[in-house]
Amino acid sequence: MLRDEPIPGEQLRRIDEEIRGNWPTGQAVDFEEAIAFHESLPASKRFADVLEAAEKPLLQPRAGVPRLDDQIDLLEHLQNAGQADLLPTTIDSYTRDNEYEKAQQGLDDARADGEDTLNGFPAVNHGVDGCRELIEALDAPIEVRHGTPDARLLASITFAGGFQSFEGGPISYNIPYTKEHDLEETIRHWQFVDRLAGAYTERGVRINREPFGPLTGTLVPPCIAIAVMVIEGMLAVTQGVRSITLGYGQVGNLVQDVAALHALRSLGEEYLGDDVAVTTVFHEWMGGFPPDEARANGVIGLGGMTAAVAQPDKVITKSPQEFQGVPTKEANAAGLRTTRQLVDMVIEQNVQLVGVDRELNLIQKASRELIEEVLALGDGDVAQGTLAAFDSGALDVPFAPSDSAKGDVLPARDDDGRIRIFEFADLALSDDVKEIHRNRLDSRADTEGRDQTFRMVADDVDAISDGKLIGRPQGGD
Amino acid sequence: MLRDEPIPGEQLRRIDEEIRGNWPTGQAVDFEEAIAFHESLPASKRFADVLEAAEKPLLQPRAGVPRLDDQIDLLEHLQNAGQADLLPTTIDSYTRDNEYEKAQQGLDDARADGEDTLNGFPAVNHGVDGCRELIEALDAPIEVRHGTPDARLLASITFAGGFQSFEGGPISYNIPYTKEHDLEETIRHWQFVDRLAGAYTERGVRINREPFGPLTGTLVPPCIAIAVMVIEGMLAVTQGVRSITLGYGQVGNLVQDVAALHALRSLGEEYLGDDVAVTTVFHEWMGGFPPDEARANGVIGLGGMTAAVAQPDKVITKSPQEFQGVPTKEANAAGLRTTRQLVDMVIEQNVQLVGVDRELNLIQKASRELIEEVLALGDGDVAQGTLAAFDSGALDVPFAPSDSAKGDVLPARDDDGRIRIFEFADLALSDDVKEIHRNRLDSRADTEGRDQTFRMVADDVDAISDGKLIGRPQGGD
Amino acid sequence: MAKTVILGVIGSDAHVVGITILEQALSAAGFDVVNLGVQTSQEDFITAARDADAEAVLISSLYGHAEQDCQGFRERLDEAGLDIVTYIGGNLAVGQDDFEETRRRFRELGFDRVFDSETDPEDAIAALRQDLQIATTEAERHRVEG
Amino acid sequence: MAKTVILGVIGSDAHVVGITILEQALSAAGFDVVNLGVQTSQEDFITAARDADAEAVLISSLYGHAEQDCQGFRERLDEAGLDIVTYIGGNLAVGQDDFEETRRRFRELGFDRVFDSETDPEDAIAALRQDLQIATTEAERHRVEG
Repeated sequence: MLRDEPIPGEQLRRIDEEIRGNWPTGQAVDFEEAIAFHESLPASKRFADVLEAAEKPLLQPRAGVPRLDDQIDLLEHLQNAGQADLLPTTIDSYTRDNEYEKAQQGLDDARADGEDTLNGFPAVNHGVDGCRELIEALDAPIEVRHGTPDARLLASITFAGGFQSFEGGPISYNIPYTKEHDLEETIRHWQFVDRLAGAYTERGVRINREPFGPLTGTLVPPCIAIAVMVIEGMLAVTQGVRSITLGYGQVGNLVQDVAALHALRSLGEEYLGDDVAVTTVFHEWMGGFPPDEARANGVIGLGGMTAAVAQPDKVITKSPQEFQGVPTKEANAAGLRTTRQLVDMVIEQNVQLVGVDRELNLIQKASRELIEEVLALGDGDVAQGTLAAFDSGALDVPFAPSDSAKGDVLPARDDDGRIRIFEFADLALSDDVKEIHRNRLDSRADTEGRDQTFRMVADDVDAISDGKLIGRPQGGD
Repeated sequence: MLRDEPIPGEQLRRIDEEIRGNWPTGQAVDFEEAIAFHESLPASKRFADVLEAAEKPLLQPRAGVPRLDDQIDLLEHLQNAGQADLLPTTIDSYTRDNEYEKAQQGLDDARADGEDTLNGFPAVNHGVDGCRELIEALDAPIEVRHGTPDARLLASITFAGGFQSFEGGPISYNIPYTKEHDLEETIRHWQFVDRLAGAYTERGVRINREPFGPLTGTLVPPCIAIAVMVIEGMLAVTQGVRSITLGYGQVGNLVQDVAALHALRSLGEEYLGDDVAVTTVFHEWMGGFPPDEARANGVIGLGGMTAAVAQPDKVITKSPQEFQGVPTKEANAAGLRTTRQLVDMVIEQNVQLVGVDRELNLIQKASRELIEEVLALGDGDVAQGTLAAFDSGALDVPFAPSDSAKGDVLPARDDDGRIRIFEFADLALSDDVKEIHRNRLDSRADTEGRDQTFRMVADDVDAISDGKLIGRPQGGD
Repeated sequence: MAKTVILGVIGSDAHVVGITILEQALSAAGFDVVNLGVQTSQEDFITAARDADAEAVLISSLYGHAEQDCQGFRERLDEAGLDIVTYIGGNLAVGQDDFEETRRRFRELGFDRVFDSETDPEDAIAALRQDLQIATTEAERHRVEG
Repeated sequence: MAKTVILGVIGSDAHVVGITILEQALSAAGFDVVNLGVQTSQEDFITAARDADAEAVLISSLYGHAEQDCQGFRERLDEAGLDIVTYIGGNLAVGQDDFEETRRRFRELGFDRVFDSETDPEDAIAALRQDLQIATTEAERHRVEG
């Protein structure tokens, strides 16, 4: 039975050998030699150290193209023209589905005629040496960002390849991303990834792990995102991870975003313990963007502003071309610089917002209720508790395509634009918390002269891309 | 002797005839016929009514090109693609210097070969009919924006031409703009402009008047800007103006900007009386912009954010191409939309900042001291008091090129980035106020480990274009 | 007794928001809902409709390829002997065609009702009540029309 | 006795910030300052220097046309019999040339010292004290060097 316990060394080695047999490049991984490679890297490329020592939020974009030379060019541009503090390598979709053969075909095509049919960097196919070439070519630390439910081979190769940070987790890379992956199996796969990161950590190479905070990116109530982050953090710590960056996606209400980032940090520190370095990452708006670069810059501006007030350890930036999909490298760098300008202008102002404490208390209380219910359902075992909670709907993620989550919870914005829960379904929240959410949504309904309705939810999903925060009824309705 | 008294009707007519003789198009002005034209305009073009009835900040760009057809195209673009609520017509530099002959040459050149040697719309040369064609072509109300110390002929023609809003004032269009214009003479000239606006107002055509709040655009302490605004407002009210929009230029510190806009509104209402409709306009950052559109969008984003929190009646927007001078119409529209997105996302959040009240009290106290000193120096006559105050330095504007102001006051940012006064010279502020400013600058000096020095002032002037708010010593120094 | 309706996003479309809101609205309105979720094939819809003895199939599509995904669906339902109400809604064509033209094409494919992406859940519910001959309370009728 | 220095922005340049800060710094350092402000001609500088019996003329230029604006200035000072220290500072050339080359050109035009736009007011003051042989207190010397 799945338990939240460290994978024994022998089992780790057995799984490792097995999964490295899944694709030829897996054979090149040698743990001892990999440790030596990591030790040869300069301090400026030690991801966890750079992130944890930062005095103000570090900026990081998303970026991945199939060819190694192109990826180096792209990251150099983001490092130089974009002044990114931390760099990404975003993995392609075939690799996320463990279809290394298709990824290889895409990489071969890209090498042959320069056409990019892959939407990211197929790190497994590039293998350990390809990864190391990338790590060596850039000055800043680089993180693997992907969306892979079973990321065991990807982790094995990229860790050996010199990457020291790895995004994802068993809930956050399953529930929002896929329909049919079994949650129990995904937890097992991530226990392996985390145990491998733990093995490096024990040898002095602290691999930073970053659960994916935005989840479905669509009006996720902060308490749900925070509960998932803390749970994934606990699972990782069990396997020996000691540097964890908990994530959170901007909802667009300044007070709620600041409160949520503070709650995320304090609950993370509380639940993950003193021997773990807990940092936070703030994702600029992950929902739909306006189909207009000028308006998109407004959304990015609010993201930079929020980061300056909340002061997370890291910010994942968006580009003004977000609406059309993958941005040009120039637009990607522009998003970084717009964010930088706002953060640098505002951070020294020590802006304090009225109402953060009250919202912080509400978010903390609700998050804690969810986390404690998970622990209770598992009789103290967070892995078992997670399965039971998602099965019963005690823990749920709105708009999740996965069969492993009920997906019955529905959010809506209140009259100030804060995300509240419109439909609780079986979510394990107390009547106290529920009443506050209902009252806040009632206030909005009063303002709009309509009942609380499902239409609010739909209107809110599109509101920011339509140029507003709250999906108010339009004149014509 | 110059007094703050209404220009008698006969004198008004005499001056009017005289100045209309300065250039042929002046002859076409007929007051009664002009009243009839204004009465024929739809409610949507009545500037004062539209502005005063607005429920959220209205957005207005700057824009002016020499030819009428081009100006119509430009404003249509800003109205449609930029969704501007209010439109501008920015006047060329020759007209500002009353050099109508040179303006005519520039207009002829523009008509002949399409080359724009003029940097704005020469409204005097276009005459009453040209102005009316412009007013009729657009849906939104249009304001005359210029920078003309002696704007009597410009006002005469543009008022008759259907414009219902006119920027400027005797201090704000002299002290920051010119070196040698005599302040007393400029006040006389603006008494005429205001009296003419008053004459229209008495006939039911309320001409909106807008003193130019940003002054030199360079770290102007809010109390100085507010004092100048209130004084120009008082001078205008004496002449019969009943719709006044007081201006303020963003300094970049959110708390100080919000507090200053609130102080501006409340002191305006207090000093200008109950029968005057007082509104406020917030100018996005008027200092040096970063030489990079992405960073410029960050500066504009902070402007939109500030507008959403402070909720002035109007916002004058900047474009991402600000650094390079006059923007393309596309960039101008982009600045409008970036601002709009931020205002619309944030305004419903009812963001409240800690510390606004304290800053508001400080700004109000200092502004009131300056205004009261002006009134005292003039024995209750604000015109005489203004002359005496600028002569003695009791009222002063930092970085003013004009010989009519001492220009001895120097500002610097404090440790939170708020503008304080580093060098008071003869500014009529109490020891209480001075001590607060000095203490706040001391805190900054402590933080930076340097004495309060002139270098801070120079560093602060360049800081935003260099990507920060406060000009801190750099590592190399 | 509550009527059963089948809900799903057809083809390889993964847009989950609309169908999630619709599921909740239908449940709240008293229907038994079988939500097949995203990336659902024609086979899955037919199997679910038969197994659940459903009275209606509601198909959502937001990625612009609905016409291909729905080719032959009515015929397969008929082959399976399922005389059942079918609705489709969403962004049904790539680019912004005239919606009346889109509606006509999907009516030809055999759908009883065709909705655009701006449709309220309440509109779909009202249509179902009419087509399945379910009585509406006064209060509900008021809300639906509001 | 306090030494008198003339200050101004030459040509049609209207950049007032630098000279304003410099004026304040010079006054605070004990100089008598005649600030001619922006848009000052060569004639105005010479007249003011003669009328005030000044010991130095400090010219600022930030708009890139200083070389044209300063042609013949040293010669006119000599014609007027003014044996006086002259400094120039600011953005002295359009585009970013090598500053040493710019310095050389302005030295050839007869300026005693040439400063770039990054110069601290304190640097100019230290230079004046040296060139005009004014004693500096220990404390001030420390500050200037700091």
